[in-house]
Amino acid sequence: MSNKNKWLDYLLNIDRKVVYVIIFLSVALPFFLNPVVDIQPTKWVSAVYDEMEEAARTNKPIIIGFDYDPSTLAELDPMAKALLRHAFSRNIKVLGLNFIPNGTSLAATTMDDVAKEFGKEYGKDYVFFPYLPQYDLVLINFGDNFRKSYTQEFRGQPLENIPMLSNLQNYDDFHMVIDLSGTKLPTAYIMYGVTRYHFKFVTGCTAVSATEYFPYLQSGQMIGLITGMKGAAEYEGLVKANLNLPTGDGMRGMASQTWGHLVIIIFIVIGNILYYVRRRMSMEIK
Amino acid sequence: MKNLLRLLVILIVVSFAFNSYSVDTVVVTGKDSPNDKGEAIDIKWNLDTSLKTSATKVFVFRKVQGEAEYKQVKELDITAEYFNDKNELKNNTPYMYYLEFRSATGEVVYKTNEYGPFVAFPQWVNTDKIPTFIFSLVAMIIILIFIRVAKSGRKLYVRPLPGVQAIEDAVGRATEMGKPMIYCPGISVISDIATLASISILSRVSEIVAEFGSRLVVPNYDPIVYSVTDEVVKGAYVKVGRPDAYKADDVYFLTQRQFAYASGVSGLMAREKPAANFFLGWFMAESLILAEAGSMTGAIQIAGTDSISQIPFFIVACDYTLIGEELYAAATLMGEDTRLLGGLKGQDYVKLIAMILLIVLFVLKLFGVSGIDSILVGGN
Amino acid sequence: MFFKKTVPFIFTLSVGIFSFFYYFMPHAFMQELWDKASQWAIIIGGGAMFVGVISMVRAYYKRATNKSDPNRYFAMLTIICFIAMTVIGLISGIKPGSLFNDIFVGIMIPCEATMFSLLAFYIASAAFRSFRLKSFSAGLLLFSAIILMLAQIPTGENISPAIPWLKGWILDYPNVAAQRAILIGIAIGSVATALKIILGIDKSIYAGVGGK
Amino acid sequence: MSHDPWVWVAAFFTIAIFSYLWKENPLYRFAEHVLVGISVGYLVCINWFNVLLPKLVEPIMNNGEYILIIPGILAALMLFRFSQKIGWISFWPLAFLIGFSGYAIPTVIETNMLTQIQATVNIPLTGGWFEIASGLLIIVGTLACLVYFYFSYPHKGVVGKTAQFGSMLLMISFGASFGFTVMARISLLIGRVLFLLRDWLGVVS
Repeated sequence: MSNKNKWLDYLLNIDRKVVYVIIFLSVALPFFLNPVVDIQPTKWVSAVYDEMEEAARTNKPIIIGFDYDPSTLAELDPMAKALLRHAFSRNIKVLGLNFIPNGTSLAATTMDDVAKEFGKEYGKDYVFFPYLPQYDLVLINFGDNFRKSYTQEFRGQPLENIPMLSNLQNYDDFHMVIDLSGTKLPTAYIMYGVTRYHFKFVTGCTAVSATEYFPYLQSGQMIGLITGMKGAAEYEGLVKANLNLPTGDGMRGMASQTWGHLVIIIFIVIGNILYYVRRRMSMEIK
Repeated sequence: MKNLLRLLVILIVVSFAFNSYSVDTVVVTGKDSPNDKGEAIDIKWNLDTSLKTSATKVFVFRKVQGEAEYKQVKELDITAEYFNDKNELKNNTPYMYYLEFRSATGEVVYKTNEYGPFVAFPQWVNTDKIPTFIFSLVAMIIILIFIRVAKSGRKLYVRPLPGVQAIEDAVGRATEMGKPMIYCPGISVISDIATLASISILSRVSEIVAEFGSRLVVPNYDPIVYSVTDEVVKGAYVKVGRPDAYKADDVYFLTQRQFAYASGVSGLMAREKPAANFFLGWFMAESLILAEAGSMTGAIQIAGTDSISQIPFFIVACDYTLIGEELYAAATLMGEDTRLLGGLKGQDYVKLIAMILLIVLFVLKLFGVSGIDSILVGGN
Repeated sequence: MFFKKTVPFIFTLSVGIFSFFYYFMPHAFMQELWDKASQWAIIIGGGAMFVGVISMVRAYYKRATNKSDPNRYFAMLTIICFIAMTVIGLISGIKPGSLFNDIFVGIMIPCEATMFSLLAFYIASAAFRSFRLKSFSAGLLLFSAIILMLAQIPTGENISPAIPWLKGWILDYPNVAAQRAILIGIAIGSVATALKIILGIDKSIYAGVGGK
Repeated sequence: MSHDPWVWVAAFFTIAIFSYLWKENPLYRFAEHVLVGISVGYLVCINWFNVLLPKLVEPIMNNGEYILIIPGILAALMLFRFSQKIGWISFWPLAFLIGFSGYAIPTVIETNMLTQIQATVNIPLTGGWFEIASGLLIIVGTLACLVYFYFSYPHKGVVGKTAQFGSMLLMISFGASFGFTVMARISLLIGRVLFLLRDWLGVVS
């Protein structure tokens, strides 16, 4: 009786560091096994893919808001790369926006890297606008004419010298707007943009804030949602299946994602079983 | 009534500017685009299928009526059948338009006749936003009424909350066991409603603590919030008539960095072995560390936050959790902050109107009343 | 008294009323005034950021010069890094490929990304040691959470196609109802907050001034 | 094994922050203090090149828009927040910025209330019994959750039952965001482990 008790107590008050090692291994080991993992795309990710194909057909440019910083890089950068690869492979012109100061260099580097893969030229096929504060005012003015808020692009040239922007004025000239963020920015795009100008809007969000966007999907204010690293993996799967482009870090991390989730589920189940066994035993002693 | 009014306005606008007369395989129609500052004309045209295959681009040409020279204003893909002309367009001046359909090689496949004159003029009020205007006024008036009523000191009914009972039981249990309690007022600034609610609850909790002489430790994240909590706890001891029993170093400023605060409070819990922990206010990802450290010491844990992303963790790790606005309601029941009471009641009645609106519209829709599905947010 | 309280109140009230009616009135007159005001606001917003910079430098300078603080030298290190990064940025520019960008990639990304990845460890230890099925609500929550977690990994799809379908259904129906109610509640709350600030009922925005 | 010095610097800082898991130590404190200093310096430069230079300095210098000096002065006034005597002068620009929340009142009401109520009413109750039941669930569920957050009427009888049903829906929704949060946290760790194993050590493709 007593050593079972002692064993339970040891397990229930196990040192945190043991748990840390277990979760670290469950994430690190699968990288060595690199099992092939195929992902079924969900409804809202396929909707984004189809909308991008529609943009290719009407050959209108798209806007991508890179509103993430290093803290949510792991989930949103694979998404950004998958979307950019899809856009560039279909010759869709991309305008990059940014309202998170800590993410400016991240967005510029990501766009340049993917553009280099497809031989796309800055200023002709893609352009990146600088960071601006007061995003609510910038989003409102973007519906009238973005030249009211932006006088130069990120590298310092005035907007007149950018061939891609010559025919563009506001949201109507773009097929859709995609915002990648873990912050409140997507809600701001809806409040200050979609409500006033009714353009097609898609969000790529961190999994933490995914549930709060579903009312906007149901009401039609948003037409697609990519959720976290799994969403990125789904999109990479779609792009690979249809356009045979290489998959990125989203798919690469899915094996570790699987092990990581299973470990957490097992922890919750075992933790509760031990807790109730311990409580019933202490009830018997009393 | 509102729909009739809106139909009337649109009819006038359409009849005045809607004039396309010549017969043509491609008919171009134009009118001032409604509800805007003017300087915009909506151009529409219908495409027969033969054009769609032969041409790939549509070019829109425009000139002021009476001028000689046409100017190209827009280049569109063949799939487009609508164009909102907004660039450098002046109000109250008649414009003539014609379209050119060109193939991939650029040679003109088809050129339409001239259409117009179309005139753009500004509107003072966006008729689609009338429902929003009405609802905004109603909401603002109700909120202001209740702020004034609460300030005048009148007692307003707030339903009993099981959470308030849970807090008082936890304080009672800790006092019985003679063990300390830890109270975290959240990691936000003083102007945050969640922090104000937390301080209002703290004032009641510290009154009970002062009465029974148990010990309450309050580690703070924000220096200004610290100065307020210090004031509140000391005030409770004075109110109970035992000013000397107040231990100043139990209420202190710990740190203003998120994870340092979490590990600081975890260390405090490991050392003091409290019987009850309170996490009331605005929290971020560090809530996980606090709740876990607290549950390891076996203490009763009561949490309350309006930070939606942290509520799931508090629910599974704590004994009772006040969800979202329940934190404000508990604060009005436990403290005497009339601002919180006014805010809560005002928002409650606006919520009641939202519920009634939802029910009424749903019932009207069941009875098949037309126009319900765009009554609140205009035609678009 | 006039300059301290009344003038700011006039600013907030006038801009507040103007921007409220700008929402409903698209006329060119309102539009031009709005363009001017919003362009000024963006510039002031750029200035507002320096307030954060100064409060950080002051806090760390105070710690660096306080003899008794054990972390004195670390605080000095922060000030040095701040000055170095600012100077490098102003000289080398911020475009990809500049030294400024290399420091961002080499130091800021690993520090910030790793700081938040610690949460994976905390959630793992919390999952084992503190997530308990104490009430019916917590039980319902954990059931829904486990369905979600299983549905996110291929294992869930292999166990049975019902799991991904159930995840989709949970997200598109119960979750929409709950989040919509929360959305409406927060919307009313933010209307009340904005109203109190514009009408000057709530002055705590101006608390904490004067070098505290 | 990577030869890029910056990758080695990044690996050093990654390990330094991970060391916090063992216990708070000087290596972690070094990394944290460097991060604070660099990120604030980063903010200054981004703000200078992207905001102040193109929006304030160049318009005044090159095309002589001297009117912009006024917002420039107002922006500078913000810094007086720290002076003992005339700290209140910093209220003026702050008050100007705060005024724009006047636009937020109608926007929030249309975006997060009226459109949501309209979308709930517009739910098509057609198709099989399951679609109708699910549609009704959103309508009744939204009302139930609103009743749960309603504090001016005691939760007894029918109202109590509705609120209880609402709290069940809330728990299911919180469970969903709990499951998603687990994925988010693990993804962040995956990102760092992938950096260490692939970009730094090169033991993984």
